[in-house]
Amino acid sequence: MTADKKTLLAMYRTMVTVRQFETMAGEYFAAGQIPGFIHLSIGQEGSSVGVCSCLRPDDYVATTHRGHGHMIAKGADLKRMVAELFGKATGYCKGKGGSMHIADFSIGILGANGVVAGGLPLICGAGLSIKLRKTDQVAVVFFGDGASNRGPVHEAMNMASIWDLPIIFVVENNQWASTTPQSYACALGDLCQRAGAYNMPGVSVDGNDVLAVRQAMLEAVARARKGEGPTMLENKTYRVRGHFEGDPQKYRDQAEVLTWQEKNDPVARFAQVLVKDQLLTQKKSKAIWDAVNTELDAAVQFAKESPFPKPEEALEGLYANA
Amino acid sequence: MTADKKTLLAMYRTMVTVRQFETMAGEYFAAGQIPGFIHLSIGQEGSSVGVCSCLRPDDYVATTHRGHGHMIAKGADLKRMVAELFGKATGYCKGKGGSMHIADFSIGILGANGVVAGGLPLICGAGLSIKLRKTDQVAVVFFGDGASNRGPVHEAMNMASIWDLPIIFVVENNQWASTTPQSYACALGDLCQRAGAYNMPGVSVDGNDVLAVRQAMLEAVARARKGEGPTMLENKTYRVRGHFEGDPQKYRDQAEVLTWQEKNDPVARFAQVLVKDQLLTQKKSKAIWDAVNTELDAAVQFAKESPFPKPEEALEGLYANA
Amino acid sequence: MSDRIMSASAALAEGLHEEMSRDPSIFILGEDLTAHAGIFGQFKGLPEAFPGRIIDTPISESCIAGCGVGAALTGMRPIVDFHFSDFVTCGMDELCNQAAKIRYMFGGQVKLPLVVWCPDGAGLRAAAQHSQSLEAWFVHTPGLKVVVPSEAADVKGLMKAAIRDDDPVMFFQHKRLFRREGHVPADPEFIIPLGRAAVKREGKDVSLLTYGSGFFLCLDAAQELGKEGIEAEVVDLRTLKPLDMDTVAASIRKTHRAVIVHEACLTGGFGAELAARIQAELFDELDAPVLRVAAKDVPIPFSPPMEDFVLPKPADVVGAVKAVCYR
Amino acid sequence: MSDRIMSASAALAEGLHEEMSRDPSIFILGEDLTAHAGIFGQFKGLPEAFPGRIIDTPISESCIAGCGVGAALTGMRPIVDFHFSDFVTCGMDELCNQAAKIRYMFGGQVKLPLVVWCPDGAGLRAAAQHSQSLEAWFVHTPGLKVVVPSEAADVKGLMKAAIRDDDPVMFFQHKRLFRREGHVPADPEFIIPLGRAAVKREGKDVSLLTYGSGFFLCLDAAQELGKEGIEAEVVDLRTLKPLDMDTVAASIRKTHRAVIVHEACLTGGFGAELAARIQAELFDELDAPVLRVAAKDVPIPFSPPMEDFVLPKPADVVGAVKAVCYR
Ligand SMILES: Cc1ncc(C[n+]2csc(CCOP(=O)(O)OP(=O)(O)O)c2C)c(N)n1
Ligand SMILES: Cc1ncc(C[n+]2csc(CCOP(=O)(O)OP(=O)(O)O)c2C)c(N)n1
Ligand SMILES: [Mg+2]
Ligand SMILES: [Mg+2]
Repeated sequence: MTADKKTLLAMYRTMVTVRQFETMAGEYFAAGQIPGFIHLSIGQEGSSVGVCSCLRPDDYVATTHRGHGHMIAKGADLKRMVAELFGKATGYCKGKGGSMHIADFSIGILGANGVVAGGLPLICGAGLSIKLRKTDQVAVVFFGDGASNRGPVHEAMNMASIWDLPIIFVVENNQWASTTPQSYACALGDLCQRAGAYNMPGVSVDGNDVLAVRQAMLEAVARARKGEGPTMLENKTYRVRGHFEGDPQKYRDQAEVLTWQEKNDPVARFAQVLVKDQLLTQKKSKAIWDAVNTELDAAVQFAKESPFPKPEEALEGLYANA
Repeated sequence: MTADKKTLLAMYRTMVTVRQFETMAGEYFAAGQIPGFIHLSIGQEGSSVGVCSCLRPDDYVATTHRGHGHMIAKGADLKRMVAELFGKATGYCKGKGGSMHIADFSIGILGANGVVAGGLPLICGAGLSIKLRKTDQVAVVFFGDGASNRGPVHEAMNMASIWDLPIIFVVENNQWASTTPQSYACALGDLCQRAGAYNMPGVSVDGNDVLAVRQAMLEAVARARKGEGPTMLENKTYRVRGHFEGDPQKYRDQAEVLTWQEKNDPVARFAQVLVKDQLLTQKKSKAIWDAVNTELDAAVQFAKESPFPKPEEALEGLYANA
Repeated sequence: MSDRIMSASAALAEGLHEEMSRDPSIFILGEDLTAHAGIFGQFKGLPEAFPGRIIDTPISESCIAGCGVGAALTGMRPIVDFHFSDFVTCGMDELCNQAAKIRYMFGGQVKLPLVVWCPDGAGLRAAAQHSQSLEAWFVHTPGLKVVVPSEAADVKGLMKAAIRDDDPVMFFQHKRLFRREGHVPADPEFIIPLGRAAVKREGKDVSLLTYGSGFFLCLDAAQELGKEGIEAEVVDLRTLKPLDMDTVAASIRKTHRAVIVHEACLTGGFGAELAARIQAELFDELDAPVLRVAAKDVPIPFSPPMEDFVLPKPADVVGAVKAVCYR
Repeated sequence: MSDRIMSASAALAEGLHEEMSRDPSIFILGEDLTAHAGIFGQFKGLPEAFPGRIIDTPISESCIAGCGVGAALTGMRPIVDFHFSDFVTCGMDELCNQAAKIRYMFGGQVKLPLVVWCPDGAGLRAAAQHSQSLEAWFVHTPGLKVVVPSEAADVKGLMKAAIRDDDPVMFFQHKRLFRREGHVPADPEFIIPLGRAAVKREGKDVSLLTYGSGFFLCLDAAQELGKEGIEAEVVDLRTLKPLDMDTVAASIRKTHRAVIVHEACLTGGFGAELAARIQAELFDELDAPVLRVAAKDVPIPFSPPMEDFVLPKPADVVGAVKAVCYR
């Protein structure tokens, strides 16, 4: 076991929180209460929670268009997240960002990104900043299998490697990039093989096994904190929902989706492990789900009751020195 | 031997032509008769000639800011090249391009490029075009060790690999990217290791051994023509001149340069091989150099006697359908 | 042949279908094209009709654009789909340093028949990185042509012209207008030549010069103004480069007043270029300054009340018209 | 304190030296910086003075720009060197979709103190891909500030202001002007606030509105015109965004005539925005149309006779002034 009971139960609770947050978001989107479009990470909780369970509040994370889970796992406030999704003035970004653009710089979340792979060059800057400031922080960037084929990924991994930056490149290979299968867009079986092109350690793990993710991440973080340089971590997982809510998904067989949902659910799998190791009981588990739901209801309530921003607020906050 | 006597002697003559063309260009630049800035490929003739000796006139080549050698080896007309360097109306580009922007589409030269790695996305298009038109042409892109760290290289090699495009990615690792050593900018010893990231064959050869380059290239071209996909070829060589003519070169020890010049000159090395195999004599060699010089003198004469473009010609040729 | 009513999206697909049937060298390259006939369904029917000629790519905008350039240089007539116009930033070098300059740099040796299809515009609550209108960048890049259709018929007629053109064409089509229907001629040779504006509503009091989504704002505003006895002439520019200055000038010689309307943000937008040219070339014709109506100078915010506030509205056009008419 | 005569390049290095000594969070990132103190020698003395704070990168413009963004978000004040302004195309997403939008998108949570140094301009026979002036793209990108100094003192004073500014600033410095000398105040607190234009030559007959290399064309033209009894006022804008419209307006209220001069190509250049604003805001003050003098709308050709023909010259400014004065 890579953690004490308290940590493990906290991780479980966080996974449940991510799952329920995404489920809630899907429902409110379907109900027309969340504008724009949203991308859910249901089925990928092993990655977000396994990775972030190894981080300190002062460590940095850059995330993606599918970033709700990463944010929650890094400690973001549910109320302000839901409020942002609803476009309310009390949201993280005062309603300016929405689902694809949430950040919380107070806990090192450098932001979601609407540009695929947009976080990688940026995380290099965070890593360089850490090195120049001589702290022992680490910087983590999440990106997808689809993102991994964009040029900035290459530039960022190369730069991180020649400078031994304290960065962990976490590619969440959920098999799909929108309508495009990972196997079509790239000729590699394991994306961690890309690490070799930068003389960087690369590891592929079962991303739906939160403890496997955590184990690999702990080693990567240790390396980074010691100044030994970056690591690439591939979490093999699956995108259970459509690319965006409302995706017709003509491109894949729902049977494939169901198998993953039923046979390889990271939350359920972790629950089984905890139960087996007698760290969790059905009763305790239910209590956790109930507590999470209660917390989420409160967040949704907060968002609903919050006002929309005033139209003119659109003109605020563009420049720090106006 | 990878070629008959005729071919080998033709290759030798081409190497001499590149060497003398570059020497001439350096002299006229120093004399202020070539405007702008130029980048010479002296010492890299093994790569340009070894590679292009395997190509047909209808094969495509995309080259770089250091592209004179590639152009000549692919069969470009010396008169029009010199005229372009001089900025004359009779040049390949009517004086609009200069050293960094020469092309000859009639023999498949898709152009030099002032943007480092600019040729790679473009060559993917040529490769895709070949595939769609179902011909057995191949497309070759030259790029440098410095260029290899740019994002578009990653995108292009990935795309070429998933589609099995008939492309040969020729990286000329001449140890330096402007003032930056290859060993600083990338953590790999052999750049051909990058090929692994795309499940693409990658070969590193002594780029100053023109026959080794040709041998590796022949195999890559054969694969490509058969539709078996792209290959990455690393030609290890050395940039004997400064990055550009006039480069103060404070960043390197001239002893390093001299060793390469004296102990590892690709033209001299090939001459020795040919002499050893009794395909060449001192006398025959001198005749070749003399013939090349005469041809070059004529080209320079042509350029000198050619008129500058009229100023208003600057407004011509922007749009095909004006 | 009689017109049909169809959506801008259907008009696009029909135009592409006709051209691709006519010319086998045309193909479409981009992300997620085959599964749903483009992420907006804009290529409906094409993946089935032209197998192998609608090509899905990895997420690699630089290389997608570069593939368009390389294919255009070697005998093909590629159309590249940029997914969202916002991502032209990821292929900017291939578009502006390569596609735009290659023919000229190389002394006119080659043609580069490339169409870059960019779905643009705001109003979908898609926030700052999925809502931009960036045509002005390309108007400022010699070597590129720039087309921004508004109505369904324009989409079809201009796409066919763009495909047949031998130069790189940036083609911006507004995401919010895909479903908007309009009359489209049935004639398969119906083509709208690049560089021709259209006077789509006659009027004597003021010229509304616009393109893309701005056109519909102008129509609504003209309606409003009509009630108050102000007859606005609506000129749909359709092509920004080459620009049909003759049609613009003719309208202004009649109305002596002009308001320019576009969705791109105000500062440095295309309206600036047009206003600068009008006042320089038609100074003595103008009875009032040329005013611009455009989005406010901020990134597009997510929350509906703010996004609506930032985007230009018919009322803004009405206001600007009154400002130029009542003096 | 008395002025010193120094080159624009030396003024830049001095300004950077002063700021870097003052604030340890400032560093410079880019290609080929340490070997020759920048490829133009523009950072003379800095690599020795600030070891480890002048950082050489691989050729990776996207990541260089992105590093600037990420470092600025995490407590540093980075300056990124773009090598040649032409290559902003390779970092366009990081500049325009990230740096420009991050603060706004995230509701003003952070500041992003980043200076992007771009050596630009033509005249070096460097041809189409190494000669551009692209400031207009960034003027049209909300969230970025845009500075284009002309004289040595402006370079120093504006660089210091840009560094101390908490927003991303695009800083364009003309390659051909590095060696040009001028008076530079010795006061280490000499700073030119962003958004302040300077009237550098007084005149009553016409306002020459310019920036960067255009400033020197205007000085020469003003000389010429003086001989013919036309007194031109030369306004060096220095900062394009924020724009000092008050100084522009004051000058035009005096002269009632304006000519805008810049090296970037005409169509869609900054002159369009300025002309559009002037005629809108000062319509009744104008006795003549606002004319623009700029490079012709083609990529920069290599051959000297053609490059010289394409670029604006003092004679063009004189011609434009006469056109607006003799009516
Ligand atoms: C540069 C860029 N290109 C395209 C898109 C459109 N897009 C958004 S998400 C997506 C798929 C991303 O796939 P992946 O990286 O695997 O992440 P996942 O959605 O699977 O989490 C695409 C193509 C974008 N946002 N940015
Ligand atoms: C995108 C881009 N960045 C930077 C430059 C400036 N530059 C021109 S050549 C060069 C070095 C290239 O090194 P390499 O790729 O190894 O080619 P070599 O010069 O050694 O042949 C640089 C940095 C450029 N032209 N384009
Ligand atoms: Mg994916
Ligand atoms: Mg090199």
